Amino acid sequence: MPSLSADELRGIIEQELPGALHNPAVLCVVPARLPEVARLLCDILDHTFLSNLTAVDYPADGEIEVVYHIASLGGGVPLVLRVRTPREHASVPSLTSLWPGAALQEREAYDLFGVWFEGHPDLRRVYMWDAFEGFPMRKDFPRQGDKYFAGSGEE
Amino acid sequence: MLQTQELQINIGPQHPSTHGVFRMQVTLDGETVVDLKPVFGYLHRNHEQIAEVSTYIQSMPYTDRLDYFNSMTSNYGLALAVEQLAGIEVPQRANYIRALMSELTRILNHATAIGFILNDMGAWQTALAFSMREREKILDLFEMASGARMMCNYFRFGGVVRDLPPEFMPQLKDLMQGLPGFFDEFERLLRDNEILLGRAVNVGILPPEIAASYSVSGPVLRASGIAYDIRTADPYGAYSELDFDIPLGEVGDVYDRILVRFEEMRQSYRMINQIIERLPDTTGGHINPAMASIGRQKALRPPAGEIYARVESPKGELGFYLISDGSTRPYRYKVRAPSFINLTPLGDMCRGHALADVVVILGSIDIVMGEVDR
Amino acid sequence: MTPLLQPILGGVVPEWLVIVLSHLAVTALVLLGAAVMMMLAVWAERRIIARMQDRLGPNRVGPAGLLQSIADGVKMFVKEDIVPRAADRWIHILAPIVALAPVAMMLAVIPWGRGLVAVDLDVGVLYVAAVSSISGVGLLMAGWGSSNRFALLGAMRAVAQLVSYEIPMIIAILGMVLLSGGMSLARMPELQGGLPIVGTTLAGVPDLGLGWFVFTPVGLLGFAIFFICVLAEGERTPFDIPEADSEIIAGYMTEYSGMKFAVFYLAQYILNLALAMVTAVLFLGGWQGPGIAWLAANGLDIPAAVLSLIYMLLKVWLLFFVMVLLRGAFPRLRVDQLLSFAWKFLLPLALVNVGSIAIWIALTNWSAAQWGGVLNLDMLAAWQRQLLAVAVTAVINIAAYRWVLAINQPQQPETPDELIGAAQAS
Amino acid sequence: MAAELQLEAERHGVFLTTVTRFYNWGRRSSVWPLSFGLACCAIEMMATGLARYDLARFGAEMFRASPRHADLMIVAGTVTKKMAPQVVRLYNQMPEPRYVISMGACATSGGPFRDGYNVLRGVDLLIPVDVYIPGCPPRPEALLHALMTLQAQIDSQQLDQVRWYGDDEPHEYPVPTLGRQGLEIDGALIDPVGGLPLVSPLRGPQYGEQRSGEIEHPQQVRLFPIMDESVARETPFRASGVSPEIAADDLKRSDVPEVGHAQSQR
Repeated sequence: MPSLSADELRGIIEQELPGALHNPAVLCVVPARLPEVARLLCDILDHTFLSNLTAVDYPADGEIEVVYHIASLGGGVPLVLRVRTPREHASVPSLTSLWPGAALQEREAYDLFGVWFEGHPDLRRVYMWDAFEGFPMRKDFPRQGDKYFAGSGEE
Repeated sequence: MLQTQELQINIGPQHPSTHGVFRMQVTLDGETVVDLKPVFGYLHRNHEQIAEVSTYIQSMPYTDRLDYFNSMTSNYGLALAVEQLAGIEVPQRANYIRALMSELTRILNHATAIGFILNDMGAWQTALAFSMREREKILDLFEMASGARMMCNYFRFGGVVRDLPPEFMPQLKDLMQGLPGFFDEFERLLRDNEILLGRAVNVGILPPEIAASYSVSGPVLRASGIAYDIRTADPYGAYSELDFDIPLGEVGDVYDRILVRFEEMRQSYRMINQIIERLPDTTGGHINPAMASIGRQKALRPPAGEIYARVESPKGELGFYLISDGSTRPYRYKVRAPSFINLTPLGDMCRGHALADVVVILGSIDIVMGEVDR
Repeated sequence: MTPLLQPILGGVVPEWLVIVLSHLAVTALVLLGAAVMMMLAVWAERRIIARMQDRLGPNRVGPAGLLQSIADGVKMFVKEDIVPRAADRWIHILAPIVALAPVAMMLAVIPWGRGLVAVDLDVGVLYVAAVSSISGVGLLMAGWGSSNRFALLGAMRAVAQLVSYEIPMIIAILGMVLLSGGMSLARMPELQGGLPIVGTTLAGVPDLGLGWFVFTPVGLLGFAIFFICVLAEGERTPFDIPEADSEIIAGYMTEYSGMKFAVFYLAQYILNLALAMVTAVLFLGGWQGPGIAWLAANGLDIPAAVLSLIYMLLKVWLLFFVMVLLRGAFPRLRVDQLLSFAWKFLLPLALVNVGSIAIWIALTNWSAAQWGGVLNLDMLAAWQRQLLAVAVTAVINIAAYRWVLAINQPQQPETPDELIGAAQAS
Repeated sequence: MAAELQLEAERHGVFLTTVTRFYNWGRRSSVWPLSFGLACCAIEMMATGLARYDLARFGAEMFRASPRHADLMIVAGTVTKKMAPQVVRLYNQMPEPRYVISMGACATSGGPFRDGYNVLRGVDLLIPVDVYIPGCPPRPEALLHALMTLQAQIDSQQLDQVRWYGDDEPHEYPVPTLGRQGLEIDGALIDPVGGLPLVSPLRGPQYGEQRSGEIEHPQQVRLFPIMDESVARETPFRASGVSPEIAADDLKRSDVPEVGHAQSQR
């Protein structure tokens, strides 16, 4: 099956799962409906390959966005799904039951951004040690070094 | 009454077969693995955070250090992402040079990967020595083109930093003449070795549907029988014009992974021959003239937006996810590291096998810690 | 040595002292010889493997790097000696000694050349088999006493390996004992004179010293089994599982540093060389070779001894060279493969070989009366009987080999149907 | 060097000189490295051991997996904070005499990853280093040269002056633990994540001086600007107009004084 475009996907989701999209323009899904949408993609639309999972911190919005890139093994450009969750108590349903391959990537997002993945079997820190406090990839994590000063000094 | 007790051992972070500073917490019943938990982060050196406070071109040398065997393909990933984000055209000649470098990298990586697997099986470095010999020859070429052996930093947005020097082609042709002999020598080593067969066949089987659900990519996925290769699934650069096959495995065991890598080396050899043929007739320079000066590279300011660009690195699907806010620095910079994600099924693959198989299975995934931990 | 020292010291010191001195001298000579051989072996191994890997190997210390092993020894000697805090102190310290002592004891009964044997023990073969298995205790002590899990795993592997490979090894030796009719290692080479296959049975032909057991079908099979067991016993690739550095760091020696590590190292190489010597003596004729019988017959005992020593060392180094080549070329087996290879492959073959040897002896030695009238071979000449025995045992052994191969065929795994073959992609 | 050494040695008598020379000859001809690769440099380390460069010529190809058998630790690559305790523990496990080569920019100072939150700014903060190699990564020739430099250092050592027979050398270096905010020694924070290290670097043995192991200048810890809303950028989907101008002198480093920077105390 050839790869879908984002517009086609938007149409299909709105038709099959009305109300699942929080912000249709960028395919932003309501967190609670994420597993349904993912299952739809995986089972019906043949986008079975979770290529990438990451989080983006938007302190200006007070939100963290979790981004999923889901590809088809037949080829083509991967589709993008997003979920937004507040920075405080960030929590998103885990997709590990559908894609076991999400396990490590979700742990990474938890480690660096502090997004709690509900239903993950073993959500621990992956890069930093367990005793460590804080989420270093958030934009407000204290930073060190010349590079950071160079940037912030000019701004 | 006699009781048996399960033995917990830590393999790594300093261990000869973990290919760096990787650690596995293994629970053993006798010699059989009951449970295996990977522990990461011993080489977590904050590539993504550093990239978010650097300009786009400043991240290029850091990509060299992501996958330090394959700096060329890592460069390619970033270059491709930024070019797509900023809409930069790449001349045909540059595309061919890039494909040439990527395929040389693939030969280098696969040869050493197979060497390392044999090393993990206990072959006392001999196979590795053979592949490192070829690696040195390829590194000579890289050094000629880019000025550095390992950390080439050769790609620029819109092309490559400089054209191939005149003495490059003769030496490349020399190398290409020697390669078939090397392949045959290596193949004899792989096909007829009873002990290798005994150690590799039916070890660490990864069935195709499980491999796909684990998001495994690259030779590991193809060894499981799924023909998924970014070079054909989502072609980039010169790959749509090159003719090559995708070798597939049948069972998905360690031996298939070795053979798939081996066949990919031959396909890369085929591609390089095509590139040598066509390179003199390609149009355009080595870099897009609009991006030729380093000042342009530094001041590059892609329009606001996001991109997820993927290349087929020798380890698998290497993706770069960039978000630009219109400034000279990316707002978010994320690397989809193939070796990291390929490690997800490691525990499942090792369960029930002997301790000796764990290192072989790990070797067959072909990880590189710079990329796993970033 | 006593007769050699007697005329020199006879009048000066009492006789008991001469005997003690001569024993000490022999011990020193044997140990010195073994140590020098070990150092040469380490150097040779490093150089040969370097050659196999397109390298040069150690060449900075002394001519062609020959002193490399001495430098290693000096360094080891001055290294700090660590006993881990958690270790069982005395077991940890004693283990290297327990590992080295039996290995050194093995050297006592091995004939280095014609008349060059320290102790001509009547049960030399039995002694070697018995003593060589004591070192397993040392390894287990090392593994247990180190209080390190890798060391414990290594020791368990080592003992499992030693115990399983002792059995085919001893059965292979048993065959040779049957064939030679005695257990003296010193007498073994004397029986292997004459011509290949027919030995000394052919009248009128000069003794070429080539009647090695390895040229007979039973000897060949025994040699193969024994040499494989030697590799396992000496922990050489592909059986270096107890110290597989890519899996369990260094096995039982993981926690040893300095001199104690050097002692393990020394024990291992001396064991390898001693086992190579035993192999040479049992199967390759030991010090036998062309010319020795002629020299001895003409009363030139000392040239004969020197020549026989050269022959012996040549054979030992050839075997060691094969060991090094194997190490440079092969991956190692897994521990379960190793054990099943011993029990399913080597053991049946060894048992069949003992049967073959019994038939061999019956065909070559038994008179019609012993056969009980079933077979009468008395009218054949000795060499004819020998050839007949070769033919019969060759058939038996080849058949046994094929049978063992057949029962060891791995089951073909069923390939899942949905897996596709190589697909054209572009 | 050799003549000086000779003069120096003659004060100890000929016999001692010979012993020392023999001792040094043995140690320097048989430097067995620990097979311990951290990152990129480890690949070059391996390349040095194999064909074309062939570390074996110096008798140094026996890469031992167990620290108990090794003489030389080649810190080949970036030492992260998470890895630092293991590095010190491995060093502690090595028997004396032991040497350390800090291979590459990362091991020496943090290198290109110096600004990362999880990167140790040089392994000499925790263990003494004998030879530093610059480069990222150093070429194999550089590692060979480092080995030869180490051999020269060994040659110049006196049997009665080597550090490991004295009492001043701590046999065990304090192993840092991974705390809530960064590396700790005995509960005191020495290297916070997202901050600068607070200990002075160790010096090489030729200085005859040991690492203090104490926290220095705790009052001068530089406070770092928290990247708050003034730095946080607009989301790409609502980015309006052009972001601040930083393109012109992008690579120029600001001249923020390195106050209290431990590395500058060297």
